[in-house]
Amino acid sequence: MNQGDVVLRAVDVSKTYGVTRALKGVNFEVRAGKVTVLFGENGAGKSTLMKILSGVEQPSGGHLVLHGRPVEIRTTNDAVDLGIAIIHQELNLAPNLSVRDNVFIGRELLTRAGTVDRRCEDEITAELMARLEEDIHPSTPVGDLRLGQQQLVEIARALAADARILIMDEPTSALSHSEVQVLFKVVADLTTHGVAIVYISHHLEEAIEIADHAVVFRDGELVAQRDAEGLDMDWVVRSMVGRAAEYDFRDEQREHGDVALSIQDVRVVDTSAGGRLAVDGVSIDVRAGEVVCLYGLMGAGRTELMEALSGRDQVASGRVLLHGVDLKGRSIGERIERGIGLVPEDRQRDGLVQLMSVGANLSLASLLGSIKRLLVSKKAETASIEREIEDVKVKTAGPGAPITSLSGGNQQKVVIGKMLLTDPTVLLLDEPTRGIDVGAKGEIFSLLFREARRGLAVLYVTSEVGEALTASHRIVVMAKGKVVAELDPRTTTRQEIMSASEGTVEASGSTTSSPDSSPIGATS
Amino acid sequence: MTETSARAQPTARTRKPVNLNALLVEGRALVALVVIIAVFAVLSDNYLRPENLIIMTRHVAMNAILAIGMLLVILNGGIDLSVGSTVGLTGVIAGYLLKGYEMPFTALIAYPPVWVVIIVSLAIGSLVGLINGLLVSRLKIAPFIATLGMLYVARGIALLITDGETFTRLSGDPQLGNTGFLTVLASQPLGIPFPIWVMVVFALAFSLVLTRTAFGRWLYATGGNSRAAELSGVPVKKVQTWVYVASGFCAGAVGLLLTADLPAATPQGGSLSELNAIAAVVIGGAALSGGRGTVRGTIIGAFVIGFLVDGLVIIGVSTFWQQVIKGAVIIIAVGIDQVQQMLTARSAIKKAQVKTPLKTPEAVGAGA
Amino acid sequence: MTETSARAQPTARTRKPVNLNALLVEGRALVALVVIIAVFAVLSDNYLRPENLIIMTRHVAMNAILAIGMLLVILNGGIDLSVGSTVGLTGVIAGYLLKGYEMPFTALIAYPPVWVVIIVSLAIGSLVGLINGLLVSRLKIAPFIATLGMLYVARGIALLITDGETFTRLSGDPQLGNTGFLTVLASQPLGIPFPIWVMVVFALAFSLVLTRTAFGRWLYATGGNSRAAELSGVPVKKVQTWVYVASGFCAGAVGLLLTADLPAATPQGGSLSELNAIAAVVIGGAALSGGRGTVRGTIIGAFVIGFLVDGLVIIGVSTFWQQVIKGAVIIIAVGIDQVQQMLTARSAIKKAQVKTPLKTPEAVGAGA
Amino acid sequence: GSSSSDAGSGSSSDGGEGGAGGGTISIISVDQSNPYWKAEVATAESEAKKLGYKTTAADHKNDPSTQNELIDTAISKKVAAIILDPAGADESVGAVKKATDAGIPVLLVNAEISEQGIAKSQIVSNNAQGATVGAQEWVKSVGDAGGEYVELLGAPTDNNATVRSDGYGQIISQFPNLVMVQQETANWDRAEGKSKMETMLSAHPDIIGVVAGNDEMALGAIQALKDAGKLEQVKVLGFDGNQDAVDAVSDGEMVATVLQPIVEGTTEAVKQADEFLKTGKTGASSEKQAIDCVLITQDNAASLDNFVLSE
Ligand SMILES: Nc1ncnc2c1ncn2[C@@H]1O[C@H](COP(=O)(O)OP(=O)(O)OP(=O)(O)O)[C@@H](O)[C@H]1O
Ligand SMILES: Nc1ncnc2c1ncn2[C@@H]1O[C@H](COP(=O)(O)OP(=O)(O)OP(=O)(O)O)[C@@H](O)[C@H]1O
Ligand SMILES: [Mg+2]
Ligand SMILES: [Mg+2]
Repeated sequence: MNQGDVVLRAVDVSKTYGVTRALKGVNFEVRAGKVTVLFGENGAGKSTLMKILSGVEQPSGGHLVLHGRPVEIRTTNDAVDLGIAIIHQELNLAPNLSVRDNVFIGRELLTRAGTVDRRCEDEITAELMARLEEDIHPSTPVGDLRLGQQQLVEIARALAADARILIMDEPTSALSHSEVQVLFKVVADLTTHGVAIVYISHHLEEAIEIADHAVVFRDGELVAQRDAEGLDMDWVVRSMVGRAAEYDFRDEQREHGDVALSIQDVRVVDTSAGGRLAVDGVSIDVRAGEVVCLYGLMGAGRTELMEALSGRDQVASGRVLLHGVDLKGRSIGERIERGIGLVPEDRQRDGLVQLMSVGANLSLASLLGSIKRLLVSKKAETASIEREIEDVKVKTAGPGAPITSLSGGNQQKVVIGKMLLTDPTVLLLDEPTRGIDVGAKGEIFSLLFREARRGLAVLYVTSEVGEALTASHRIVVMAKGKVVAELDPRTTTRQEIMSASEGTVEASGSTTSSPDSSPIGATS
Repeated sequence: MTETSARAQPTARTRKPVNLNALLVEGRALVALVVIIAVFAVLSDNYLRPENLIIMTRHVAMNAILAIGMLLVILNGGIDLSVGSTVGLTGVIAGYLLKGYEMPFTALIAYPPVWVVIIVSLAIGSLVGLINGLLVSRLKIAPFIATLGMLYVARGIALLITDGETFTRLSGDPQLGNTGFLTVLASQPLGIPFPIWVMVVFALAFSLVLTRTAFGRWLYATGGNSRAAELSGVPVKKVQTWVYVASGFCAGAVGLLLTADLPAATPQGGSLSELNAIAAVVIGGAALSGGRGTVRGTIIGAFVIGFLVDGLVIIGVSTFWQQVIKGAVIIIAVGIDQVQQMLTARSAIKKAQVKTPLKTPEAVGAGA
Repeated sequence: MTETSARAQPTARTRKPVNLNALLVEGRALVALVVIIAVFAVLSDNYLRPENLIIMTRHVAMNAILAIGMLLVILNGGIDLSVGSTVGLTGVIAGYLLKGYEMPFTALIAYPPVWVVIIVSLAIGSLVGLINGLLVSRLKIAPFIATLGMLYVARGIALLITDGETFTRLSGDPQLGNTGFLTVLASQPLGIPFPIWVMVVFALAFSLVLTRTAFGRWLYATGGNSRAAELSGVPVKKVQTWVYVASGFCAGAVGLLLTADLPAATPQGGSLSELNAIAAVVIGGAALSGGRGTVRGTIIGAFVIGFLVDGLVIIGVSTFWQQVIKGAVIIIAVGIDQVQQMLTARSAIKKAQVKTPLKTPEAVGAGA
Repeated sequence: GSSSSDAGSGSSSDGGEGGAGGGTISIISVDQSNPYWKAEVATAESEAKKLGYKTTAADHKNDPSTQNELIDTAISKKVAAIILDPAGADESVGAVKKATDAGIPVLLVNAEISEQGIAKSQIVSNNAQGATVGAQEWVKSVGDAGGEYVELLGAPTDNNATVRSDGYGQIISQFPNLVMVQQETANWDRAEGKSKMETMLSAHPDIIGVVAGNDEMALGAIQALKDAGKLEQVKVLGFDGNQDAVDAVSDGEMVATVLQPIVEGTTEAVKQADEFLKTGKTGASSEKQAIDCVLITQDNAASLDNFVLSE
């Protein structure tokens, strides 16, 4: 078919999860040989639509049209048969299997004998790796790979399906700038062969860079779209954020108390990945009332650092001082008692006890506070729970409601509330806004800054430059386990932050840089 | 206005399932129990006679006490295959102490008083549990394997202690001041056999622990999501260790009761009882993956098994059929559970899909 | 050019870790085996005599075959407690057919030829497995419970078929054309007992399945990350069902071999053998959580247990000590594994510590 | 003389295991955690030592395949002789044959196998006769009044359970006024015997007697009856002659038990083994030698000590 023909169309598609309406009647088109880019805040419904297009989820309403004919895509296999492949936002790899196995899983190449044709698969895998300019042996266990490399394997798997329609849901979230450029070469090559690409990324610049056609989602609706010419950051951000509460805390109260948390030349070993140094000599000071943002790409070692501070991982060398007291050898519980707690990166995996009610989750960390005569005093507990629900504005049927009945944003508020109930003096948050929607995001930041005004020291991880710029007093950029820059959000630029996060030399350590006219830098 | 809608509306949806689920899961065990009782009541006039109910309940009690300990382990996401052997070991220890043991390096024979015997036996049981707990929580050995190994070790030690003998003559001797073991443990306060009282006490005590203490909350949390619990400052390793200690303690208690019941301390005591205990816990609605389960349900589960097995004997079903039926009931009792849950899940999704024009909490949040 | 570099050059770097991990895990089982052999070789001159090695290997074979089937289930993250009973059931079925059975509604007695007997027995074994598989994959009943129930049911049926009797006279009768059961299954081709050949064949066949077929890859994938597998279009439920069928099939084979070995079909055959099979798999380096494990390791694990047990008998250790030692070895063999992993982690951290700080905190502080 | 020496060399050829009298005697019993078989093993061991043999003892727990493995290991150990308490009459034929073919004399004690001419001798306690005398005594004690009784059976797969049950049946069936209302398996086990008895009591409150396949089950039943306060009305019969049971008999709690002459039989078996190793003959008239069981009642209970009846 010709370039630009509409190959796949979603007609009035809607999707509901429980009460969450992820998609509200969306009409969406995919064009042959073109790159259609989806913009949208977390939770806007992008992935949900992609899951529907690739047969992972079934729409609650509306239908799909492929090459002009209505289709039902019930399973991922249906999708592959129809020539639709997807790179999922979250990695879907079996860590115990080799790269080759993961690339061909479910689509094995068989010999005449009916056994798996390893040699042939190896060759193809090697070619794909060469095409992605990654030098990974096909028989390397995926578990041994860096996050970025794992994501490349995910990409390779999609390429191996050589589909006519290729969906990429945040394929670059863990890739370095150079790796991204390689991917773009591949994409360009695919489009010239008439492959239709759907591309989703939170790295707006790169997305704009390859977009032929841009579509913006907000709260499950398609709110704007246009072609490449005249497509720029302003338009994207305006249509994305739209009426959602803009937040900017840059000029919040600047004079801070004395050092609350002092991280001194800390090293953390990732024992899972063969003794690799995940954090390599990091030193950061956080003062009372200060909100410090820790920016970096995935795999930069931020989570390891956070978990080491929280007491889960062991600090191999260096010191962590809380108000001047060394935390060495302190258990997580003792650290929480002393006033430092972590709001983990993965809410579902590390933050919530899904089988428990909202109340039980809230009080879990501060339970010992409401012990009367060996027993948990229901009265004291309920009181503090109700207070916290008010305080962090959790929208719930009540303390008894199952935690799973809450929206992502409210779940996140519960996790934060749980930590606030232990009245900490230092709060660590790893990706506190990941996967939560526009409204909740603003509320969470205003919550953090309110607590900061009350003297709380906040250190939080983010992968979104926008956040780093607008919601912090200071930006610390990490790359490859090292601190490569400390920047002032009032003077720095997106460009500077991002190039620093690549770990490239020129940016490292630089704090003084020419202030950029537009708060949102354009790509060079 | 939107606030209220956002607040009120979920109640209808969420509140019910909470209580419902709990009720349903245990409810199913209860249904099974009622069915069993009904069936046997019809088939035999003696089944419902008070004396028989008491006897059957006493048989249930032993398994129920083991099951309560097992419940804690299972809530934690583990399993304890060694309880049967621990029953045998502690029973033998008790017998050994009661019949008097030669003190090392002396010609003397010590006859510890009964309360010492009881405490020592319970301590040994807890010790076995402690070892299990440390193997699992510190050495990270899979519970199945750690306790499987202990199953052999404990049984072997029990056999070594008795050298295969069975200790009888446990009534003690007034001169030696070690009487009372039987008069206490095999007594019938208010006409109710002692084991039943123990079951009741354990049930109350442990459900208090599970529902009202921090430890209980921690246990459910670690079972539900141990990583989250850990990051909330819960001492997950300690919790994991202690559940096995509790299980060992319960096994110790059963060892004593069994010995007093026979009255004889045999090293083979309690063989395979771990399987019945596990079955009771799971029939009672607990999830082997951890985090879900109650003492009440577990007790009901124990009654289901006990009343079934005894009922089959009473109506004189052949031993062979007894096994087939027992296995089938275990599968069915748990199977219904699953099927029901699937159905409810289905219907929930359906419900969610029909109600469209509702404002989502997000939207509300955004509006604010 | 890039081709070659992409394919050849990495080999040096990436190949190593693959084999290393595998080797380490299995290696530990191998170490255990070597130690055991060494110890017993010293304690008894007979231990290493060829005849004895052959005999011990034949004992190992039975457990190894069960363990191979169990491995598949465990790779899937499940467990199969019913294999022991299935061994008994299939053995009894074979005996029942060989001695001839009355055809329903007729006065005739049928004497199926041996190959039919074998096929039917294996089919029954697979059927039991199929039921387990469906209970687990469709009804979502926890494998432990589903197969626990089946443990009772299958054993009960075996007892019902024989009415507790034991079938002997399995040699068949030329007139009836059902001879050969023993002459085949109890034969010794090339002086090697038949069970050993079966073990070898099964080992080769199943490692082929695991390493070379799509099914094998799917199995590891479902065990490693079930959701990922499902999204990749792997028929997760089918895989889950089939592993239990495979396990049942292996149990059927063992049932036949055991019956031929005695020669007698006893309904108690195979009792508790599931525990040995599971132990073998885990000692062989498999993870009960699924996704990790190899046939080679499993076989080694089976040898560890078999050579240990027989060795203890040969040097005349008392029955009671045998149990203690067996349990301890299971725990230790698996424990080493864990300890080792912890130590490596430690040493990695140590390494990081010796690295002298490149820049002092002050320097950075100044930089900020 | 000469034959003894080559018997000696035959076994001492297996590195150093050969002892003074020549080699090791392997004792394969059922389950030493049961006093009865414990006595069996103890007797065999002491007797063999007396005659200058080394011994090894093992249990097959009534599992034929375990028995098979134990025989195998005994063979590869080249023991001088095997004293075996077989696991089932049919199941054990193969195992015994295997050992005999390997040139190791096998002497059976306590239980028999279903084929002759393989084992050197089968010194079995006459279970049928024992059951008969036991049953007769029991019938006497329940009196002519008659009534209902129940039976506790041993492990269903153990043919001693069947033999004894049949023996009981033969006698009791001659008294139409004695009605067996229920049979339950209690797997030779005391605890199971007790709980099964308790449950059967609820089903049949007015029974006048219990016949049990062995003493352990009988003792369990007695305890159940005590708890129910029915020991007076119910007469219990045991089998084996455990010390506990014998005491129960002298206390009048058990009507009678039947002493299996296990000590006598085992001693004889070891003697014959020694004889065979020395002369190539057991010296016994026939392979099958049934030693009659002795009825133990209140009269002779006192004179019995751990399976040995002092005349
Ligand atoms: N399986 C699910 N169950 C319940 N709610 C869900 C589920 N998946 C997504 N949601 C909700 O649907 C909404 C849209 O989610 P979706 O993942 O499509 O957003 P997104 O645009 O991909 O966000 P992101 O940019 O973070 O990937 C969110 O509110 C999310 O919480
Ligand atoms: N070079 C590497 N080799 C092996 N594993 C790596 C490497 N880099 C990162 N990883 C793994 O990838 C995961 C992501 O790393 P980590 O979470 O520490 O980075 P991050 O900065 O927190 O990124 P994010 O928080 O966005 O995931 C970690 O589990 C880490 O072990
Ligand atoms: Mg998404
Ligand atoms: Mg992270």
